[in-house]
Amino acid sequence: MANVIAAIEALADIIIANKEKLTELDAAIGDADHGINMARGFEAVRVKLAATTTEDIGAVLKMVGMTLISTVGGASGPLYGTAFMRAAAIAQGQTVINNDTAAEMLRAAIGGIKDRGKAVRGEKTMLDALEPAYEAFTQGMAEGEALPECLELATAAAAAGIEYTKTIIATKGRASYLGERSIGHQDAGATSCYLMLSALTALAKQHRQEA
Amino acid sequence: MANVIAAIEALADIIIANKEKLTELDAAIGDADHGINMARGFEAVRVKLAATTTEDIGAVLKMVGMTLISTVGGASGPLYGTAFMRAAAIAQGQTVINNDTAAEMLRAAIGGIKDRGKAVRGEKTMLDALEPAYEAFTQGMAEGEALPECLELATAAAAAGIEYTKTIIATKGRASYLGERSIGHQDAGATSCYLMLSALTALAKQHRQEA
Amino acid sequence: MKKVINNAEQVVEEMLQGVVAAHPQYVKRVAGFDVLVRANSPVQGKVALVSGGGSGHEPSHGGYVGRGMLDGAVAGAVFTSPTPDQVYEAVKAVDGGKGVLLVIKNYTGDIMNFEMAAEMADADGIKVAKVVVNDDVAVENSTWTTGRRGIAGTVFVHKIAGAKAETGADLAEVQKTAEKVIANVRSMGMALSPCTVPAAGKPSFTLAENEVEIGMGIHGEPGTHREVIRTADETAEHLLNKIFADIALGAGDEVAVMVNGLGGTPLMELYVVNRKVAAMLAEKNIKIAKTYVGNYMTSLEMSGFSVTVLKLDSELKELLFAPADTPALVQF
Amino acid sequence: MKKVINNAEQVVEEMLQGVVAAHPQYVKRVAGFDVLVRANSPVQGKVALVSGGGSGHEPSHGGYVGRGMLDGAVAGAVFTSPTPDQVYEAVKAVDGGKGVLLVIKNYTGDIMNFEMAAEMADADGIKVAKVVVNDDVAVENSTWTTGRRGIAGTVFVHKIAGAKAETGADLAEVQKTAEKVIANVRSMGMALSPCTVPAAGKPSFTLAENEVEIGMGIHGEPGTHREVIRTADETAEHLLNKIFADIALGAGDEVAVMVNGLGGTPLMELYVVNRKVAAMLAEKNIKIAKTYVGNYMTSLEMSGFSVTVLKLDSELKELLFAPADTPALVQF
Ligand SMILES: Nc1ncnc2c1ncn2[C@@H]1O[C@H](COP(=O)(O)OP(=O)(O)O)[C@@H](O)[C@H]1O
Ligand SMILES: Nc1ncnc2c1ncn2[C@@H]1O[C@H](COP(=O)(O)OP(=O)(O)O)[C@@H](O)[C@H]1O
Ligand SMILES: [Mg+2]
Ligand SMILES: [Mg+2]
Ligand SMILES: [Mg+2]
Ligand SMILES: [Mg+2]
Repeated sequence: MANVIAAIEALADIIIANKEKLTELDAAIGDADHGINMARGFEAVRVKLAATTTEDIGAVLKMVGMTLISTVGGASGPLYGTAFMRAAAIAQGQTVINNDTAAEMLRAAIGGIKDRGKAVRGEKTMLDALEPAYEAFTQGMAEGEALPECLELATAAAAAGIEYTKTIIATKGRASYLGERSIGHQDAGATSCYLMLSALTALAKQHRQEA
Repeated sequence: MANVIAAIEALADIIIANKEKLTELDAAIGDADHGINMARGFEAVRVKLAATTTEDIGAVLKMVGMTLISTVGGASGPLYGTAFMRAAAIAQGQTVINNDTAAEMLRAAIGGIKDRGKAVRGEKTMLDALEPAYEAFTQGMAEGEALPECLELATAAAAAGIEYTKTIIATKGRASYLGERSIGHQDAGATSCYLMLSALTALAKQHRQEA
Repeated sequence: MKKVINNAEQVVEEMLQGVVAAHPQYVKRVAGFDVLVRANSPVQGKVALVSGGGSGHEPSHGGYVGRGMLDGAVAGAVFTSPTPDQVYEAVKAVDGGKGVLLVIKNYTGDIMNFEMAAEMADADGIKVAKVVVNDDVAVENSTWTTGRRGIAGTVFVHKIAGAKAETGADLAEVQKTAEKVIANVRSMGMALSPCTVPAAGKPSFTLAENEVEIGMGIHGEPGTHREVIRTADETAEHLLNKIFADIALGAGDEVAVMVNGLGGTPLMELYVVNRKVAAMLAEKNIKIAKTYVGNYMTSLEMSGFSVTVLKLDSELKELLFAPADTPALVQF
Repeated sequence: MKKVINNAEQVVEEMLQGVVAAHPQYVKRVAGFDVLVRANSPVQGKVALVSGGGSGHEPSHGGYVGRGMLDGAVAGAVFTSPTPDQVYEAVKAVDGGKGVLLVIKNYTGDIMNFEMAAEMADADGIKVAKVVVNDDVAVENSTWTTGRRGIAGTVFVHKIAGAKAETGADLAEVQKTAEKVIANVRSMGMALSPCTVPAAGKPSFTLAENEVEIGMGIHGEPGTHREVIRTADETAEHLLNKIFADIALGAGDEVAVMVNGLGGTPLMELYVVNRKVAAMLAEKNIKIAKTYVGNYMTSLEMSGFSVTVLKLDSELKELLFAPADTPALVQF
């Protein structure tokens, strides 16, 4: 995988590029700010990244988590912030990451989101993208796939997850106020999860080609 | 001329029928209420009229003036109210009116408007309809015309007067705030004057035909 | 037209009922009239203040009836001056023997109707004095116009003349203080969007998506010009500079400021404006004694704001800081 | 989007500067943070109250910082819960040794961010307690949702818990009083038109010319349903009946009422609504101890209103009537 700085840059790029789209998704069943919130956070991350020299993946992810916590706000700030902090703890002191560590980081991130948000899968949240992604990732590993392929499988599962969010009622987050009326709409937070996974996949593939 | 009750009814009819038009004229350079104000006043006049039995023209006009004063508000309430009160004073105790009395009533009404509003002709107000109307009326009298013809001449002069208001800057009333921007717009109050004169003319002609 | 009303013809009546239901500790209705007076009216031994005008400017003027401000407020139809008989009833209901000051905004209709009321009260032997507020610098104050309009600065007249009346001053003194406020207060506004008079059913003007009206009156009267919307700072600067051009203000002077919302403007935006107003005054070393930010003199749901600056002397300042206890303005 | 702003990204910052410029007698800024605290913070020997949330609800919450209400208010981005570090700074700035009560509106984001702040303050040894306001009866309060939203009823929590804190009560007592308010307060709103978050640049939803949203949230969250606009009385009746269905209220009970404008609604219309609310309560022989009508918890320029009813006991009533002195709510 490319270095962690490039990875975070890729996350920032895709989130900022999709600011409007994410906000529109949130507008339909939330309060029209998810893209704005996330873009604000990743703009701040970009600024910090410019001054980051360490190759310690854990240190960089911790910086990302803390920056998101202190700039995003809303529901997604604490959730993504906690997710990055938990992943950071796993990667502490490391400069390269293998499949196993990547899977563990994803699991820890999901655990952070669940601790903080008290949601489970099927409530129309980020978890509906992340949990299937994690399962697909580990399934790929079990089948002996390399990191780019595992990420690709995870991204595809997240894509299916966001489709799935259209079919269910929200019972967590702001969309839960809508009850049945939330059906038919895609969850914004699940979508930002999917976008980040797809950016990582693209980066991993490109990195292998270049290598 | 038809009896005074019928005359006042005719005034009420034409004002209420033109409520929107007068309001629109006022919207362009005023505050969009002249038609509403005048219609409210003449609705109240109508109610009072239903209970009026006297044929004393002065008494009826006094009732009209007082009703307008207490229901119209704005600039037009005191102006029209005072006009009717002054005309009433001239007609007090009379049940029919000749040309001379009619002219005197019109003159008194105009005097009332000037006393109350401190305007002169050429300031883009009701006076730009009423003063030419008065002059045409007396001119018609001088030429030996009967009441319907005199009224017709007065109405034509008022019609020319409202055209004239389009060409001048308002220096009285709410439209004066606009300065040059008031040019091109027709004065609402002059228009209601014109409408009342035209209703009286129609009534006078109809009355003669019937007679 | 989408409005929370029952009936366009009944809206003033129902509003007044709603005000009395909400604030019985402050106001009562003069039965049969569109007049609100203090719950304890008439207050003996004090000059009484009566103001009013068309409705649609809430909380003006009924919201300022109470200790330290008005004694009575007369509500006309929406944007239409009240009739003389209504004003006359207000005067009768509040007179506590020391006379009544009429605070009139400078509109032809208001002046004529209040004058007729004053004549009626005079005939009853009630002492009546009048002041005419004309703070809107958007309108040229020449002998060729009816003069400047009265807008949000009127609230400062209510506050300060009201406080003066509470001191037990006589009618001439209260009038003199009110006139001093009028001589020293200037305002100017702008609108982003029109409002709709309920009985008219449609907006009295339209503005393009990027257009604003500078110098807008509080009844939807057009202002000095239209322009493409600029930043809050540029707009505030334009308005304040018009005010500075009209009244001598310099280093060491002390002022009160009002950033007034026209009804549909978020408070957030009014504070953004106040930031610039405060900065411009600071730049000139003009001291701000007190600032009011909020909806004080509105135009129904119109979006936009006005800025008012009142130049203070020691008397005006002391009276401005005096307590007030009314539905819309309370200060210790 | 037509707004009186300079820059959508700077609007909260500039608003806060404008608030401090307007009300230095009431509030000061915690340098570097979007936090307003009382000018004399920290007040020793008194439990401190901190609230906050996304901006765009002005005067909530900064307008309620002052004697008898809040000690600190944290302003998030527009409609976005503030971050934990901001809340944490507020807590540190106001703690006078008797602990800090966080008044949180029940939104996932607010709860998580305030909780993280509480954890940070805990680690510093500051006593922190929390209450979560969930007065909006438009939302079903089932275990299958995140529960009801906090809306305008929050202002009653600020008022009453704030007054309790002024009595010198300890943190547990203030928390208990706040919880009693929360247990007894219910609200529901409706919207005639949407609002536009400055950074988003366009309205988050649209309503047809004759359509309204019933049960609207204060961030533009959809409500229970849309319908063709009805009369003010019918709409008020619908909202109030939803409240009656949720809380036992009967003859002899005493309540406080708030008819709250969402930002773009003329005060005139709020009073028309209050007329009906008062009449319905009178019909049930429920006594109204105090009524608030105005913009207390807004949604930028959204047009619409909410109705809040708070059931009082003698403690709540006494505290409700206690004095308050803040930029947005003053009472003797
Ligand atoms: N309890 C929760 N657990 C997990 N994810 C959640 C939870 N609540 C909300 N979310 C996610 O957060 C997203 C909304 O984020 P955002 O719009 O930034 O915050 P807010 O709802 O405070 O405006 C939702 O689309 C959903 O995916
Ligand atoms: N000083 C005045 N003298 C004569 N007529 C006047 C004067 N001021 C206004 N008017 C007339 O009154 C009309 C406006 O009436 P109206 O709209 O009912 O009152 P307002 O201007 O108070 O809203 C104007 O069109 C004009 O003809
Ligand atoms: Mg959101
Ligand atoms: Mg008019
Ligand atoms: Mg008018
Ligand atoms: Mg949000």
